[in-house]
Amino acid sequence: MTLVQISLATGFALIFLGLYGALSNRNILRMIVSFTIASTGVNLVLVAVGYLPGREAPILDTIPVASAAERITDPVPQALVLTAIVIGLGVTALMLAYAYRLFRARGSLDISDFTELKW
Amino acid sequence: MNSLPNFEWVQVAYALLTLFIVINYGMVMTAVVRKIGARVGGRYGIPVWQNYIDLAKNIALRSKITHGVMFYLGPVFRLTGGVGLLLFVPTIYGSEWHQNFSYAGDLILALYFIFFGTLGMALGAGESGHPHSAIGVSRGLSQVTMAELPLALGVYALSLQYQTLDITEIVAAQQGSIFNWTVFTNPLATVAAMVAFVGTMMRSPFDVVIAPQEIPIGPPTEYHSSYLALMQTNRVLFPVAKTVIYMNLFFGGATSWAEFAIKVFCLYMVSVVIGVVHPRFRVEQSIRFFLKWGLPIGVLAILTV
Amino acid sequence: MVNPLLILAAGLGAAFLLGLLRETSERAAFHTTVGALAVMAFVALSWTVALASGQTDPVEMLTAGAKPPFAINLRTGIAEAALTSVVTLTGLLSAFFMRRDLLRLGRRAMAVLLVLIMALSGLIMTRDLFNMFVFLELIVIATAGLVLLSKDTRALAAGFKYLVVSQVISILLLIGIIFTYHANGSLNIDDISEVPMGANGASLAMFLVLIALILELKPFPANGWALDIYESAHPGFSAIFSAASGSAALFAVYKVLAMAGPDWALLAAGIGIVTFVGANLLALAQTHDRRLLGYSSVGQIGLILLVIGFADRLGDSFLYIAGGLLVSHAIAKAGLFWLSGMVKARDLSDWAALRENPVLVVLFAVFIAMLTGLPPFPAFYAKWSFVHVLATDGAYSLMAVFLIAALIEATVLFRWFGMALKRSSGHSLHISLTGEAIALIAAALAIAVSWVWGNLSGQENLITLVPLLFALLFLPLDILPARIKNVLAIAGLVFWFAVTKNGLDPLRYVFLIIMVLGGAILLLASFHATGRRMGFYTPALLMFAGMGLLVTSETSFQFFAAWEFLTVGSYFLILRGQDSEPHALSYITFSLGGAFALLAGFAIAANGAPTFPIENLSEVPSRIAPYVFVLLAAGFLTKTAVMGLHIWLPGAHAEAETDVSPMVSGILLKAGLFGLFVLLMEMGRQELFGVDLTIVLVWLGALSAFIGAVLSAFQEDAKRLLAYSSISQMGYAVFGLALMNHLGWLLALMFAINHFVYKSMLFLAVGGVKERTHTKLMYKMGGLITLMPFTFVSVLVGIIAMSGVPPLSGFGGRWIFYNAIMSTDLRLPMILIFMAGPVGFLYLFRLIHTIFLGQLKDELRLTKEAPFWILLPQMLFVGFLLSFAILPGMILRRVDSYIGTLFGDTPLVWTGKIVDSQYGTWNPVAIWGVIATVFVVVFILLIWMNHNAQKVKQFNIVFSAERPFKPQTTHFAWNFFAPYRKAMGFLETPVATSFWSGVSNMLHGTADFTRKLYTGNGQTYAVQLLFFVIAVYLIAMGGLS
Amino acid sequence: MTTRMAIPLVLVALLGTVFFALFSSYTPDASLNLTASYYADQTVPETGAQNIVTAIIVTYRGLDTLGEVTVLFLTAAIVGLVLSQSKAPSAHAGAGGLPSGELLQTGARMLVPVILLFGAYVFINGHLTPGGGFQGGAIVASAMLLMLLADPAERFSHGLISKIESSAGLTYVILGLLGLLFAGGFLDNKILPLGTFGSIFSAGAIPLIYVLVGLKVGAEFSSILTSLEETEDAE
Repeated sequence: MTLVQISLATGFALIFLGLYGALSNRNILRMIVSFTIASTGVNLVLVAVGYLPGREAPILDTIPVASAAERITDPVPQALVLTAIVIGLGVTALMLAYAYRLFRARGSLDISDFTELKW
Repeated sequence: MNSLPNFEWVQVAYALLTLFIVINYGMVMTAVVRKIGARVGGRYGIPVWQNYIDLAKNIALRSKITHGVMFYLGPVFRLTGGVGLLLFVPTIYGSEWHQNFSYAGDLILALYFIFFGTLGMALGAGESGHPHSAIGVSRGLSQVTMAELPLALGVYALSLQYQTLDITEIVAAQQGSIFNWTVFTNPLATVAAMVAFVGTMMRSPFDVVIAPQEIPIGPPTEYHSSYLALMQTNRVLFPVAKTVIYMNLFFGGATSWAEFAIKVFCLYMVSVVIGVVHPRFRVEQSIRFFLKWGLPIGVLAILTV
Repeated sequence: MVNPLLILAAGLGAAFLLGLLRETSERAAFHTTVGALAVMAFVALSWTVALASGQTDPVEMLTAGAKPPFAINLRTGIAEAALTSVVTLTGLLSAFFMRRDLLRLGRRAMAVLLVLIMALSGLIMTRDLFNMFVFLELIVIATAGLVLLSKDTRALAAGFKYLVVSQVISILLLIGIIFTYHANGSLNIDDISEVPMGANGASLAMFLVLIALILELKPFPANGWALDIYESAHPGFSAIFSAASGSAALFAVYKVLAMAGPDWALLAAGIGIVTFVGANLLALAQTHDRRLLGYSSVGQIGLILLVIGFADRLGDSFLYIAGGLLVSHAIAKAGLFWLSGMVKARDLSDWAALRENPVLVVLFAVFIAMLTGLPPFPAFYAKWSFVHVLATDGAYSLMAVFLIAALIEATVLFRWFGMALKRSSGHSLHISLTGEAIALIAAALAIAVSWVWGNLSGQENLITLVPLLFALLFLPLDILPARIKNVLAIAGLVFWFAVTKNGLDPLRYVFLIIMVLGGAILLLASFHATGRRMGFYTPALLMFAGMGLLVTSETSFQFFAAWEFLTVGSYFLILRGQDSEPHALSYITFSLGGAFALLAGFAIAANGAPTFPIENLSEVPSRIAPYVFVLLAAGFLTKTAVMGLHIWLPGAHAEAETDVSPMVSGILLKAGLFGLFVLLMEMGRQELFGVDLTIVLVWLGALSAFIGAVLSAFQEDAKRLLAYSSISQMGYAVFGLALMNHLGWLLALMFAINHFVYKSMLFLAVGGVKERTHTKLMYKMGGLITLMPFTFVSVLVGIIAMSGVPPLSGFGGRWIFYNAIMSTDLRLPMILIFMAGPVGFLYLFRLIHTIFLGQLKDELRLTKEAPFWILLPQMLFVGFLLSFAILPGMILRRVDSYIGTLFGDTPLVWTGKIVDSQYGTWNPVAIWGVIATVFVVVFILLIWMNHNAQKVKQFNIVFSAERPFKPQTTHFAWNFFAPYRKAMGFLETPVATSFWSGVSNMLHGTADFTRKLYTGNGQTYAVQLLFFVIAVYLIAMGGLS
Repeated sequence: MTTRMAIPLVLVALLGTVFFALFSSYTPDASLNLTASYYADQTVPETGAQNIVTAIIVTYRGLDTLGEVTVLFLTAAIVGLVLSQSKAPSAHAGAGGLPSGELLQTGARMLVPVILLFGAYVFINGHLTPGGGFQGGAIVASAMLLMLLADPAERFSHGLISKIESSAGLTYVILGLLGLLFAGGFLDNKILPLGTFGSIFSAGAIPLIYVLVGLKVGAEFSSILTSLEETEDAE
């Protein structure tokens, strides 16, 4: 199994773990944590897809510009993953804030306690 | 242009003559019929001129009241209905005198004009405010809705058969031999129509409408004096006029007053005979009766033409 | 033209700028926000206008000075510009609407709002897949923030559910994006190569991207979270959420779909139709206004998704159709949410509070009409074109499903409107001038876009139609007193008649007379109304406008539009009645159902032709002709209330106002008749499965004629009696038409005229009586003849005419009828007609007897004659009936000769005033002569014998040798035809009614059961979401193999 | 195992089949694809940045980054909004928290400046070495966190933070617009001279932007941190 496959597999595995956790835990905080796990997995998949076996990071301090195309890995996913990470962080923070408010409102962190809106 | 093409004033005279004859014929015939009925029942019965006496008495009656305009007009409608019906139908086939005003319309006119008197009468009686009048009307209308059905079907079959709605032509088609009569050429239609005939002659078993034996209910109740006189006149005129239609449509019409007298009498007797031997139907019973017998025959009639 | 990027820059810049303002100055912050939004809106609008008018071409905006795909690029075409305008405008107006709460929460909230609008615009314009993701996430976060604007604490939970769901979505989306990038070596949407569905990487990636984007559209059933937001969020925000976010997300889906290829389009279309149907069905069970609006939004977006799925088949018309639906949805939905902000309580019936302010009621009506796609709004054109395309593609089943769902939606919305107009609300209105102004602006925009879509339609522009404008003119005029408006209205009708009458064939001419001049005559009765009579004239004239246009219409489009006008107008009229809420609802439901049948019929007939002249119906290929015939006939028969489709009529006609009943009965029913005339004239006999459809019509007509009459005889309510008799009369007319011979048609026309006259007369008369006695129950009346002589006369003449007894005009009808059936080879249906005839006497006599004859009740002794203005038209009609009876030729001759040209025969010979058929004669004058003479003679005779009759009181009677106790017990009226009922009562069993109520119960039951799906648990929602994804995946893959 | 547990498991497993199909059908590219190779060749001449990823983040996909920054901005704003609404009045903040130890306090006093410096370094050199605005910003924020830990009662003025945040953001947008006006497009970095390859003042506006990003991110994180931290008082 190559490095790429390993990381891909790990990434997907993390996503499953995260999703399953998010869907099976009623505690809001646990759900949030599960989601962070899942998005970590997503990020892992992102970079893994960008990886080309046996190449280096796309920084041209040592690599001559001319031979860059042969030696660096795909820079795009790395750029994307940064954005993804930041966004994930934003959402997580937001969810935490919500969790806090919900707790203040109801004194409970059980998602199934917040079902006045239905049907 | 002249909207009444073949009209001469003499026709009025002719019409009046027809009217005169028919009324007197009716007066006597109905009396005779009642007498026969009495004799069958083992009673002596009334004198044949009884109707004239009643008429005179009613006209002469002093105490007269009215409940209002419609009440007043009711009998007028009634009699107009009878007379008009007579005048819209040729009485004697082939005779110059007794074609009346049949050119005004055809069979349809006659059929629908039958209701004219009924309607007016009902309205008049209605205004009397007498509940029994209303009950009588309610019964009468309920019954007539079904009673007329076989006639309508019969007539439809008939007009399909002769491809015309003109009474005179229909009569003409039946001339020659007795077997040209519709009763032989189209028995089904005739039977159907006769069912309706019996049903609408206001005789038992279909006379619950005027229910003569109980406390007299229905239109006659509130009427008296001249009103009643007019109605009596119509009582003798109307059945005859109606019978004339049947005679014309199904029994070859009449070429002379004699033939007229006989045929009308026989037809009239049909309902009488049935009447004396049958107990009375309640309205819903008679309706069901017409549905069960009149309708199928009529349907057969129009299908087999 | 400024660079559209400014929209994004302005939004962001302002958002950041807010932070620099002084803490205290929230007002300044608000003004900054609004200013920025205004700038954004202006830029967007200016581009829309420029692109629409062709002054500029679509523009590509590069960033970072590098070409795409290497740098993100954005595009502004007409679609982008238009959508951005929708988004920014919604944002701007909503900002004003939410002013108070924005100020309460401070500039952070305003910044969030700005970013939201910015992100929506960005989502619309960007051409980069990942950039799309970024904007989506911005939208998600901003939404989660703005949900907090609501004072409703439950909003918090809703926001969290939303976050949970969007987490799942973004996971799917990211995976999809990265693998798409891997497959295409580019993130630019334009580089996405078409992928067929399949289990390989590229197509799975495409699946993930698409499904993630589609999930943003809240597809049924994975949309509980969205509904919770709609229900709990601030209405101002819900407006954005529905109008702006929905539009943006839709466009995102469209952008990707356009690249992905046909397989996926089909998938989207499938999800779309399921969502449309499901959402509208579930909306049936809603009582909470905002949640209802939520369902409706979901439904509308599903519909547009369906259209997007059809994009390539629609070709050029795609933008027109999708845009029409979208803009209608956006404006109407935003408007409704804004209105809901002014209604205090949340139950549907609480919208009754709107009645405090007529303007708001009008706005409500406008938005509802816009949403249901009634003319002249864009959605109307869109639906029209869309159905036509479906029909051309032969996607009949889809068309049927679509129309049925649309019907359900309309029912839901109009039920709501009925509640608002008829129920009473405990809460008063939350008056806010800003809110009202904003809603007004929305309505103005609605008119504007209607104009645009009308111009683009390639048909005529409905909103510029004079009659429509005339009807709308009465909205501002509503402050005038009713009488002045009445004068105006009558003048308008007469004028319209004068200008349109030329060049019509006699048939249409007669109908024009009935519908327009007849209307003018009936409006005379409206002079009786005092005060302002708000909201009467616009609907009334809308209805008459529809009928006027109907008669003069040449293309199927004009016809259908006119049909919708008269339907809607009459609905509002009927709704004015006392207890008419449920009846008006069933009326509009059936009418719209019929209308949709027409639409389908026309669409199939047109078969792709842009404009379809009515007379081309005769050239419809025989393959489809029968189906067209059935559909159109069904539509028209719904209007004429043939048995089975009749259950709306009695209530609607009986509960309407005194002067409305004659309009909807005497005139409106003729519209259906006219339609049948046209249909049969053009299409003639059609055979389906070897059955001659005209024969089916004959049977239907006969059946209606008979059953209608019988049921009428059993009514206690005078107006219901008349209503049922209308069913019967229309049955006669349909019967005559379907005979497909000269005399049959003459008969039908005769019935059209007569029925108009005497039914209007009778309804007015009964209405007059009701005005005085304050009841419609006949057994509570009686003996009114002396108190209301004129009314009595008109009823008398009316029933004699109607029963067909000589000498009045009804007899002419009967006479023609007999001649007609003589010249056809149909036999059996006649039986029903023959039975129907005498039954007519039953209800007619009952009508006149129980009201005017019999005993006068004590409490009615002081009743006065009906008001003059109600009497006047009756007397006119009486005069007409009498003259028409003597001289039927004055109308019939022309029509007779015209019909002769259609059938190429002349069965009737008119010599002078005498009519001869090959079977018999009809000499009206002679009949009159004889009858009049005899009558007068006998009358004189009676007077001579009986001049001194003594007038006695009516109660002066004796029966069973007793004086009656009191009038109440003596008046024989209730259950008047008891014996008849004993015999024929079985005909009363409400077969049709129970059938239709069964259908509706079934739907409601399904809705009530299905919506339990939305447990309210955010986790469950997420599970449902995943389930949905899996299901779609399996179906898609299953579709492959 | 209840159904509540089972159903998600089944669903996730089914979703797993989708992912597995992706996984199994995935083959890493042998050479850079269209986009990547373009960046490899053109980054230096076009942007003059040594760190290609930075070039992509700040320039080629600058819009993303702007959005990214905005996400943080939004989050900060909303978190503030959410928590401000339910802030409990507390006599003097931090009273509830345990006093942090001497060691931590001294350590903080020593470390904070260094950390700040390091953060600054990271985002200033973003275009040359790994790292950049976001990383740097995060580091700066970590210094804040340290201070908060050291002294829970410590307060930063929200006003100042948001001023930094906003002005940085605003400048960012304005820079972008300048690019629109004077160079090839929105957020084009060539509004400034590219400078000599590999030196600090090179790569046009990239360093500048990254500084702004750094400041902004730092400010936003700190504001989030403080907002969250203040909720502690609310018990």
